[in-house]
Amino acid sequence: MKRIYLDYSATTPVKKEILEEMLPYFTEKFGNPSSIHKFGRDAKAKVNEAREKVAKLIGANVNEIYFTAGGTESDNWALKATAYDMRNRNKKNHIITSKIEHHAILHTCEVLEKDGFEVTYLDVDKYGSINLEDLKNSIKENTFMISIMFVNNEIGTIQPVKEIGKIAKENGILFHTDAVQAVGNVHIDVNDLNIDMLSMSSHKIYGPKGVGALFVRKGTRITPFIHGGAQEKQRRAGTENVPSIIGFGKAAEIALENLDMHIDKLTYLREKLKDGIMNNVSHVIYNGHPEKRHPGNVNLCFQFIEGEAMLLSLDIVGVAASSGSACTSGSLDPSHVLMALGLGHEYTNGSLRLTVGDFTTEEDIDYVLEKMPVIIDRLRQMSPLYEQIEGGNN
Amino acid sequence: MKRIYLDYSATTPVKKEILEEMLPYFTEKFGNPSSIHKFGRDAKAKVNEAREKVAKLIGANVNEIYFTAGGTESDNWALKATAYDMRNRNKKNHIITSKIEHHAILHTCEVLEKDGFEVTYLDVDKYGSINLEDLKNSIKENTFMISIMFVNNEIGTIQPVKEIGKIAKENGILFHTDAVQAVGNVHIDVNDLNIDMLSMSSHKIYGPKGVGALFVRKGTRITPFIHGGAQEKQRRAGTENVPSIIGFGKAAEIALENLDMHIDKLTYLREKLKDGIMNNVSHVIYNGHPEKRHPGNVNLCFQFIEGEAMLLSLDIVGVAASSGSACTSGSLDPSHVLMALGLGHEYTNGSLRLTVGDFTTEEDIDYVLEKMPVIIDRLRQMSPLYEQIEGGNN
Amino acid sequence: MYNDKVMDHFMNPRNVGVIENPSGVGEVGNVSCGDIMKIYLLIDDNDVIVDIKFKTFGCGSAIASSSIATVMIKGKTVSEALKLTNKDVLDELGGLPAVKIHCSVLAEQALKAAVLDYANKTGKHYPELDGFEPDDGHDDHGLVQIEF
Amino acid sequence: MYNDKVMDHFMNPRNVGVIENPSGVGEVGNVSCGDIMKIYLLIDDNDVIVDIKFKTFGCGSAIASSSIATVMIKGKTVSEALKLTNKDVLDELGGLPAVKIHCSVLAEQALKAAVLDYANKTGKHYPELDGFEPDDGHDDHGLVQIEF
Ligand SMILES: Cc1ncc(COP(=O)(O)O)c(C=O)c1O
Ligand SMILES: Cc1ncc(COP(=O)(O)O)c(C=O)c1O
Repeated sequence: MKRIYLDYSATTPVKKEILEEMLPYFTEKFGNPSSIHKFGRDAKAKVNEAREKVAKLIGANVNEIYFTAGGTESDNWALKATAYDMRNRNKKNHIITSKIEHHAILHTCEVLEKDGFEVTYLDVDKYGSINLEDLKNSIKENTFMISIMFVNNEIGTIQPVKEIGKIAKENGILFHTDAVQAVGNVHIDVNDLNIDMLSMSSHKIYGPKGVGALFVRKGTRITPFIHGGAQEKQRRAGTENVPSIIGFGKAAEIALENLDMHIDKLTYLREKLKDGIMNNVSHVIYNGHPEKRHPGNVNLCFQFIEGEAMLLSLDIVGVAASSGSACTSGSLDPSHVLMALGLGHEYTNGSLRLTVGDFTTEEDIDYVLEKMPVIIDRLRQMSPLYEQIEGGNN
Repeated sequence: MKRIYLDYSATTPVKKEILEEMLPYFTEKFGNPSSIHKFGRDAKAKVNEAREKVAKLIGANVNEIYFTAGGTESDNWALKATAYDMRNRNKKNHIITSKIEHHAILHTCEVLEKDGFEVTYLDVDKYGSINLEDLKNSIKENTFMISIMFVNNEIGTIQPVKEIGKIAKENGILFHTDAVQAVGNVHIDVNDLNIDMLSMSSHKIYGPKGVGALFVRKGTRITPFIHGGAQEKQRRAGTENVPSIIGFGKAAEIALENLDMHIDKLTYLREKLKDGIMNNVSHVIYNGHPEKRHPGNVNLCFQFIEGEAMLLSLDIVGVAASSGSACTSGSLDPSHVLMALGLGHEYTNGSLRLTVGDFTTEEDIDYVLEKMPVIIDRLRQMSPLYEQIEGGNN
Repeated sequence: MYNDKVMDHFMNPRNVGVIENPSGVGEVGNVSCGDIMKIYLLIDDNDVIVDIKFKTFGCGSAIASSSIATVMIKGKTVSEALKLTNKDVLDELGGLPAVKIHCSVLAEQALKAAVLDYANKTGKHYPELDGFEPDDGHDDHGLVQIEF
Repeated sequence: MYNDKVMDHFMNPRNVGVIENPSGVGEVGNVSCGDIMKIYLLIDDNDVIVDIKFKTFGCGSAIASSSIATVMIKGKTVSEALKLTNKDVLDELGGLPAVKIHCSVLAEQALKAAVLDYANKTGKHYPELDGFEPDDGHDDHGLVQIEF
């Protein structure tokens, strides 16, 4: 069976040319970059090449990029290291973030709260955007950081990052952004946007899993989160994941080269997918911002049916998707992001995320559009909720 | 030029059959293990297979293995998470470790000390072994953890782990061991040895870089160090590094199958290398324990010359080695391990570590033995220190 | 994740639908719990459940559990059927993932609600229902949260 | 790590050795610093350094710096030679890694020590040496620690 992958926001395949760049560094050129001998020097040189490529993708300087094991570690590092350092040195202990951050931010903030930090979780409007006045009003004497994600992973909404950066700068507050979903999908210039720290992850941009980076603006203090050897200018210990870093670098290079084409293609496919569903299925809502969104993200709530049942049904016909329903994750609560939009359970339980990517074709979309109404209808026919409104409303 | 790699303790090449296992998981089977669809389920199943293989290598249960980004993260996690949890819940705040731990342990301990924890750094004898009486005497009311490395990375000495485990158990203290250099090089059974937590790293056993694991005995409390998604039973957040985890699993499987052969082969080559040098070069000492040592580790101190100069000279003839000299690392102090052995600067500055591995051949050793005396002699001829003793002593 | 039997009952659920003039109807769960099951019973004079239909709003496990439960119930007397536990449903399905166990409770509860409806209509008494509260939620979900 | 010129001077150091009856000898550094350089000077009546030899205990940079410094010194008058700074050595080598910069100081210091010896023996005075303390360590190492 042909398998159609519409879950590019969960992870992406590694592109062939990226894997090829990595391969020699597993077997022949396997040195430890800290070693003085040729194996080590070769590895070190390639790691720094990769660093340059990653820096370029976000308009940063090569010295401002620190490699990590992924987006989650970058988020943990940026928040925790800064928090304790700020409290120790400046007696500041307040962070502003939003209700729709990734758990890498939210759970880190919860842990910090338990340890005496204060956290403000900003509300979002129905499109998932924070309100800039709210942000300004929440700034206090002891605020040391604003951490607002660039692009939301579920609903795709792009936050007003430039305005946030401006507010942060005017108030002398650090601005961190979780840009895991943004990098490679929107144009980013950390200088233009006044970003002080930015988290990224390779496996969302066709690079390998298990590697990411934290951008830290020159002059911004960052203490280590993982202690040990002197790697990454003594900021992040642990033998460098050389092949993966090289892959991440190549992925960044390709992402930059293709950015406009990538955005255009994804936007076209996304609109086709979204319109095709919205025009052929009733009782659906389209979540996130209509324009200011991830080019590949379609997030829908189907009434009367449950997300996991949709996922399974799609999987059976070869389509891979994602859902924010509670049942999908085995959690008690459905997606905190959908809840923050003000949606009731009758919507949030029926959520579906379809994300298109570089290998998605128009035929893939046609196929999904053909299957989707059938799947939705079958599940609705089984639903006691649909039964009630079927006569009058359909 | 033929390149001879004698730095297997720094990192190992990925074996072909290991890389082959990984490859499909970069490109076709690239799913995120947290995804419900087939791509995700396939990835998840393979991650758990790998977990079983890693568990088996150390005699653990599959549920006791948590994947991390490497040995350094495992060490940081084991120490920091336990330390804060113990202080909060049990008011215990004392750790016992040794002076010859890896920096992943030592620097973590220093950070904990700054935050009010008490750390005892045990001395070692001239072979690099801790003294068990010292250990017992250093236990206090508030001791919650003993963290002693299994095999030292510089001098190869194997600690009396079983006895340490027994002491820890008798005193109701957690026993963590940094087994990064031990795994795959010595027999390990965490139950027999009474180990509660054990750190490992894939890239030291012919698996890929950037992945490791922490063994945590069932029933031992471990709070997360990296917060975010629910991966690794909610203990370690971040999208699983699927291909690398699979590679680590395969590496563990191969290591277990070959363990006796591997030890025999390495021991043979090590002895040949060591004897060849000791018999042909004067003013050298052999560091570490004569028998209880890593099967592939030769650590020497050459008087009158400096380590980095040896490394460069060896590199020029194609031999990759390592040194604990201060100049190698650009650090002010030479290796803390060699210093802890009680060696003076006249020895520590001239240190050289040669580590043989699975791809080392007898011809490689012959070649090194041919080149080594020439290199040593050339450097000594340039040395003002050698000049002084040349006449009388040589 | 799910075994073949679960998937079969999810994809080809038995006894989906409505009974026009049912002997009893029961609905449990609510939308905020993530699943709702509605059962229609047709019970003959010998207290045998001669027909059963269901509709379920919920995940794959909820639908599969509903389906298999109706198969197990059909043809049994009411008292026999009331002996059905979520454990029986689980066993018959060949197991569910740990976080999904709660879905197997749904059918047991819905059946009881439908029988209660029947009992109320007919004035019968089933001691098995003593203490049963049809609106008891089943908030025994795990706490696993996954996101990417 | 090191450029070709540095590697050349490390592998083929110029002027290694000893001068039998030197005009002056200087040694700086000590083993705990990680490098020691000893310079032998032969100075003619016109104060020209007609021959220079060195021995160095130290890393690649220390040896290469020693070598290139002797090449730069040879043929100069003592006063000219004393103008040599570690910056000149660095430039002539085409640079060293940041953590190795301190190695280039060694030659400057050793030369001064050798000239001081010559001055002491001959009663000459070189104002360039005023304030020079031959035992000033050079503990300006970086703090990078690497280990695996
Ligand atoms: C917005 C966002 N932040 C952080 C992460 C975590 O990144 P990683 O999986 O590389 O740890 C993800 C994806 O998983 C994400 O979408
Ligand atoms: C004893 C020891 N512990 C910890 C580490 C760190 O492991 P990793 O490089 O995987 O972070 C190493 C090697 O670098 C080691 O030899």
